[in-house]
Amino acid sequence: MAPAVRDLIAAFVLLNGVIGAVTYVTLLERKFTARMQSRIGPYRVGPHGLLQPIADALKLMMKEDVVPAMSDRWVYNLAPLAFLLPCVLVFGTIPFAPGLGLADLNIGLLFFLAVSALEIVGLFMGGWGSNNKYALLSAMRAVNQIISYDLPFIFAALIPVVLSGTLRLGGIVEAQQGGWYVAYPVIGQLGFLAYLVAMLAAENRVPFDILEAESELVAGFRVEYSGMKFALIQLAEYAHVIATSYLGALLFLGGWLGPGPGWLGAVWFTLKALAVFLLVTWVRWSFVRIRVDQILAISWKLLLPVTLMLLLAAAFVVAYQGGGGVA
Amino acid sequence: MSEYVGIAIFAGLILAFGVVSLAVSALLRPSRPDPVKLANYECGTEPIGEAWVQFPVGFYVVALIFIVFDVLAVFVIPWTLVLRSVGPAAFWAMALFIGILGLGWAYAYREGLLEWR
Amino acid sequence: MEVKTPVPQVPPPVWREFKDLQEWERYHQERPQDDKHSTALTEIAETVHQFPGGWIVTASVDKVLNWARKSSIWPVTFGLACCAIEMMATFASRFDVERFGMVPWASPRHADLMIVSGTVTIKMAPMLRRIYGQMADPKWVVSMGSCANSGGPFRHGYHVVKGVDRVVPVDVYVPGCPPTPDALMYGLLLLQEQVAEFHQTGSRPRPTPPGD
Amino acid sequence: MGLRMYVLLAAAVFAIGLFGVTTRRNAVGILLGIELMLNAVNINFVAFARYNASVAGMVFALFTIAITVAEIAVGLAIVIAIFRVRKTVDADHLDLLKG
Amino acid sequence: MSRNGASFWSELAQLTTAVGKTMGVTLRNFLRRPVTIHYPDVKRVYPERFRGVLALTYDRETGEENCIGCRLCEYICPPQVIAVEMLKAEKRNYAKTFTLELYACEYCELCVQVCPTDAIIMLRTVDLATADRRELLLDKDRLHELGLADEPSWATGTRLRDMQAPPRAVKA
Amino acid sequence: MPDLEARKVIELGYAGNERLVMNMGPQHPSAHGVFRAILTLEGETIVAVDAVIGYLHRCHEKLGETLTYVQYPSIASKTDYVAAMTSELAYVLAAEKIGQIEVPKRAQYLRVIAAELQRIASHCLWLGTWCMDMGGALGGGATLFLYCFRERETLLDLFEALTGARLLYGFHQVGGTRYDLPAGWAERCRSTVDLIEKRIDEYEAMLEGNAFFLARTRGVGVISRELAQEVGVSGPLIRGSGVAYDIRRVAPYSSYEAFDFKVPVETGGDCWARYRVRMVEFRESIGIVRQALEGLPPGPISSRPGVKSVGQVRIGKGEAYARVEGPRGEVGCYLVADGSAKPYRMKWRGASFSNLAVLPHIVPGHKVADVVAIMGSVDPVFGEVDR
Amino acid sequence: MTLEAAGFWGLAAVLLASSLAVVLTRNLFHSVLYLAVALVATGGVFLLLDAAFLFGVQLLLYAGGVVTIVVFAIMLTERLVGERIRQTSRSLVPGALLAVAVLGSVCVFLRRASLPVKRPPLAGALTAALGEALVTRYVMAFELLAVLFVAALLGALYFARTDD
Amino acid sequence: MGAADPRALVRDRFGLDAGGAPPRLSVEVPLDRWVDFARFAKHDLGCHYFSFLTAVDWKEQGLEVLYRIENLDDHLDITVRTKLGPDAVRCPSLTDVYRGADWMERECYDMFGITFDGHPDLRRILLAQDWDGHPLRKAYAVDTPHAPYR
Ligand code: SF4
Ligand code: SF4
Ligand code: SF4
Repeated sequence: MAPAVRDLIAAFVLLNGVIGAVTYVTLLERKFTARMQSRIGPYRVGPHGLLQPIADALKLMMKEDVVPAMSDRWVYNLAPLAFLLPCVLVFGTIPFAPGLGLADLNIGLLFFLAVSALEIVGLFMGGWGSNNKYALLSAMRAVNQIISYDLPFIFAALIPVVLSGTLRLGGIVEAQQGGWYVAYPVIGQLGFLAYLVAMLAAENRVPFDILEAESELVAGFRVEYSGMKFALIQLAEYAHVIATSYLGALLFLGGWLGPGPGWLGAVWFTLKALAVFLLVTWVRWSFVRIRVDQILAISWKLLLPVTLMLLLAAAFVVAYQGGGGVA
Repeated sequence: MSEYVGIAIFAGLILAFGVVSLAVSALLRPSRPDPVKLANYECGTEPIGEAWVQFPVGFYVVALIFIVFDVLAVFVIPWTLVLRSVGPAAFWAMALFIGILGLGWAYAYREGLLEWR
Repeated sequence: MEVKTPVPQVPPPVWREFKDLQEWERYHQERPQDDKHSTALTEIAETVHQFPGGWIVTASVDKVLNWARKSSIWPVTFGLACCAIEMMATFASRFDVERFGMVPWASPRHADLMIVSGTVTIKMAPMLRRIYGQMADPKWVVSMGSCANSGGPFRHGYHVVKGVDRVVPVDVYVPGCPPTPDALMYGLLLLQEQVAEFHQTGSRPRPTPPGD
Repeated sequence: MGLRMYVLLAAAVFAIGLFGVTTRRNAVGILLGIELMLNAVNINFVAFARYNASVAGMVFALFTIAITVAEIAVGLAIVIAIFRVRKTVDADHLDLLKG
Repeated sequence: MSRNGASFWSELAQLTTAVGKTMGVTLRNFLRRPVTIHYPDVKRVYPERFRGVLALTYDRETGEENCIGCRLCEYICPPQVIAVEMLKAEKRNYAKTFTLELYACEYCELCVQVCPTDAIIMLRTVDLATADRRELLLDKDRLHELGLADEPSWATGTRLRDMQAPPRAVKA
Repeated sequence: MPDLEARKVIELGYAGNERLVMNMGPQHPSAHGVFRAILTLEGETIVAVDAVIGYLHRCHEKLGETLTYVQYPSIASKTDYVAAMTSELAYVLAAEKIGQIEVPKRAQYLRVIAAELQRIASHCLWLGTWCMDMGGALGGGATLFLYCFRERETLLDLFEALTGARLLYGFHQVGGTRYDLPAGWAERCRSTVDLIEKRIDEYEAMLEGNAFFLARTRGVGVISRELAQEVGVSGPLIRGSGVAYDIRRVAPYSSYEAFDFKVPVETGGDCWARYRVRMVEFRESIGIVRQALEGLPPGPISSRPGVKSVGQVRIGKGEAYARVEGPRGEVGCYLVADGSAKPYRMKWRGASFSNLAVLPHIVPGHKVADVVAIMGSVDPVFGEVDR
Repeated sequence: MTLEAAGFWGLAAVLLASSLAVVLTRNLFHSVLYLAVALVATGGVFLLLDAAFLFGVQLLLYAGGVVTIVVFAIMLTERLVGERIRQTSRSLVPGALLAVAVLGSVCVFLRRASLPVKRPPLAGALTAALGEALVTRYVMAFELLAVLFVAALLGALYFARTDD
Repeated sequence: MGAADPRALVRDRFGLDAGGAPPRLSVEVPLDRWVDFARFAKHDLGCHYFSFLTAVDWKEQGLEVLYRIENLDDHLDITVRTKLGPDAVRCPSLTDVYRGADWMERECYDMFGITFDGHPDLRRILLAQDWDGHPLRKAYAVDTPHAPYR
């Protein structure tokens, strides 16, 4: 079973990569926002705060795990896992460079979207299991929001598929040889924009973070979670954000395409994903949150029709010109 | 099919990671529960009433509209792949489909069902 | 100038004349044993310790764990009075305790540290205790400002608890009214030092509150 | 691993769903049972389509999946509507016709 | 989101500019230097008049304690944290005991203001956090020691009273 | 919960869904201290709110009767601890009114400078915390919060240079002020307010055109003109409701009549109106500070100099109500003196107390998310609410 | 054992267990969670049948959509606490009998029928083929489906309207 | 609105002499006209603004309740006071006239133990519901201990 062994090794490496990336991306975000806020950010734990994420993780491991007496024990305890699984699993289909990835599935994008949808179950479980008003309310809101933004997200993500004619993520990148899709006149830019907005919302980031909505719901659906479970939830959330950043970079920014030798591809890809991530972070730390009804209004009344129109426009171009790429 | 073996292994590893880290933390962490700690957090007061109560129907309405458009998405996906081979016919078929659903959307819009309540 | 330098006794012997300090002392002696490790880990540590050279392992592991604890002390955002404003200033850009790895969290479940910043009133004390109770172990308390230390300017008032150490065990007292952010940070660094030497200082006073 | 096994599996799921439908008292619970049954049907569709290599079967399966979803949505909406009138979702008390 | 088209677009345009503006502001601040003081390495410079921990002083010439145990500070202190016992002597009086419950002091500087001999002053430091609350009970020795160890701030009783008094020139 | 039993609150006549009783506070990120609101929800809509206060009741009024006129001002600052200068001033003014004590011109100007700087600092804090409430500690709100605090620090540095303390000053005393300006302070102050004026533009750029922000504040928490008057709200709240009521204008104290400033009035009565009022006040305050620095007369800073007055002040018999326009509104001190060194009765009319009392009237009908916006726009300080 | 067999038995076990749990659990919310597991397992079965696309659809539509609306429906109709969430079951025995009867008859049928064991190879990519079929051969059905959906949407909205 | 001479109006209606100079009046009304006067002041004098309500404990002479209302348009403020008499703790409530009286009266009840008849929700506002005594009474020492924290 040689291929299985290869898969095992690949999966192991990938998992560790994801975990490492998440820990350090949190540090990056903290540093970045700190700078934006005229601060320094983590600095004294290790040189320039480099060991901060490790300390945080270790400490969270050593925190007591509180299971509220009134909670629905099994649901409560399993929720972090149910949340973690889909959020990290989506990495499985992302090719980081030609041939460098766990599995470049035929239905890659669909897999990504479908598995992301499972995240909702984890949310429900966390919110419901805690038997906490804030948690429940927040989980309900979050689910509401996620499903509302899933659609624009899907449609925006499908624009490159229309242009390239394949669901395979590797194929989408290859189709961008001629030019990144973000450079595609009008459709590309608007699509990317819509993707970003939908991504912000689907990831529950400010200004769409009613899930967390600290000022109202204290800490959202994870109010009651402490210790390692809390860490897992955070990990999952960040993992998903990063995965979505990767996807964005892949769909619109040409994935691993870039100057230089082939092995630079993964680096390019990561840089692009980081750029997307930082862009999102930048937005996150610049805006105030909007209210739940406004959030839904934006999705249903603006984003959904716009993305559908863009999709149709792209389809129109493709159907009549049969062409992809720029010009 | 065989690609999915990798995915399955990955999924297993993720779960294993979750379980193992929880186990390790179970080893490291103290555990001293007491009734106050196990009570639900509610800003420092005793919880009033039940958390599990009925929710307004607005949530359901949104989910309903979502599901219809989710179906649309499901049909759009295979369609995106055949635009080149089938050509304009594919485009118009889907345009019509979206148009019909769009009518529903417009109705919901007009009726104010897209407003959150 | 030449002056005869005094040799102060710290704490001064007169502390016995002060009722609340005596109470403090009482709490301090009734401290329970180390409450930070899981029993399993303690047992393992005991076993490892038996082996020749095992102490190196336990000591270094302890060091690492304490380092992690100390480097990531998350305070719960819990402001009571004027001191809370200075606490916020401490979290803000100019002083930025995030440099030490402290991130304020809203839910006590995620937090390790409660900075009692302000006057604890009799109406608030049960709430405070509850919030403290709901924090996951290990947890620490910093008493910030005169009010939290002893009731401060209001200690003669009928509705003020004379020191938060009557409600929850306190690890560090920061004097001031309000303590400047620098003073608070000094206190937080002191706390970090304490945390780093956990085996020695792991036990703290834990008052049994007179009814809840 | 022939088609038979898949059909058997589907049948088992179907039977379980049927059991749920008949025994559940709660209307939502009944819908869950129906959901299981439909799911079993979908398995059958896909399995047959696959063993006959027919795209038509797959398309059919796709259609049924979609329609199932619509059915559930409407079913739940009806349950909710009934609930709003009758304040119960107990199937024993759901004889709407009596008003 | 309004229903009619024109205002929809204008709103959209407004939103876009607002997004741009907001992100511009954060970007501008991103490029500014952080205002953070690297606390344990660099200490903030306290101003002259900083009100810090209290201390007792010695006379610069004679090396004698300044405090005459007059108990004025005890009377004025709002939370009543000072307790002084006077020791009567021939030439001048001394404070026999002088305790200050720093854990209840509100740093109002009133005691400094009333002290006739500038004996009690404030220091330009507050780094006195401790794990032992008893340490915050300062007795005479400790107050003297603190006074020698740290830099005093500007205010003394005489200076404060002088500042409040009308300038001589105007009075004349 | 005894608090709940006798509950009788203003409720909307909602019918239908089941209700959820949700608790906000006392430890709540947006409780602005220690406030507890018991919200009754229907879905996300609030149908009733019961405000529980008193978690910070520090017995100010009782202590005021046991402390002398010299001692109390430093504790007075702890009522409204975000704007310590104003509450001190109110107390001192009341005492001066009873004793008919003249205050030198310079001291009056110093009081004005202090009060206006304090208003800027307090509004900075308000803007920061409000945005934090609305934007989440993990979002843009936090960014703005930190910006506001950054600017506030510069002001606190000024105060620190002036009085030696950052937050609670004890700057005023009966008959004048305790501290005079240190050397170079005026220049520093000028440059600081210049800087802040520039930064306010930045905040506005971040908020003003922002549709999210508008959507969250426009039409939210409307206080009608009548309600505002009946409940007795003051400060930016009443001015946001269309009443041009500013004590600096209506009943000038401390030579406010000599300054030229606008009293901003908005008619919306909603969060947005209050925001606008405060933003204008920022600028007006800066203008007043400039004028006061310009016209600062020389002379003594206290009419009761010397050692004796420092120890004790006697102001004779009588009663007086002195009010001051604080950042949050009318801060009043009602003093009854019986000729001894201590007041016989002292009553704080906290601006926040009256302002907060409007909350149960305006919150029902809003969404949960609006509560924090409304709370923030009311800007209560709980030291002053509970006293 | 081949990979497929292993997958099949594993998935079948999960599917059957979770299906049973769906109908037997007393707590309705837990039922839904088990249903989610069952649905995902069904998706896995699709995967075994080389219908990767349908696997995606299953996850997207069922696990993401159906579970959500079912949970919402429960939240809407149940207090989810105390007595009412505990589902008592009625007519257990007849139900079981009926189920066993159905299963038995299918088994009998299956013994008789001759079903293919070998899978014919699939020509080309399934997803694309599906898409092509949708917009060419079955275009009428496809459009009708849209109409059906609008009708369903409107009907459901009508039932679940907020104003009563 | 506004009366040219509020003092005259007060004298006409109530036969009371208002103290103070016109922008700042002070009236002492008998207890039974307490609410009447508030109504009169609100409707006829235009004093819509409710500033505060409090009480003073004059030891043997009993409690005195006072409130201050204002006419913002015409700059008129009136302090209205009434003596409850020795050991009397009942006073009519103003909540029907001024909504702002709600919390103020609750506070007054809390601090002085004055029962406001007609108040819709008279319970302690600052102190806990089970508190003993009314702190601002002169008989209540400032450092009265209270269980369990003392
Ligand atoms: S110590 Fe001083 S600043 Fe702190 S809460 Fe007490 S009075 Fe306020
Ligand atoms: S500073 Fe104030 S509180 Fe402190 S000892 Fe001096 S007078 Fe007392
Ligand atoms: S310190 Fe000053 S005021 Fe106090 S007793 Fe000594 S001399 Fe008197």
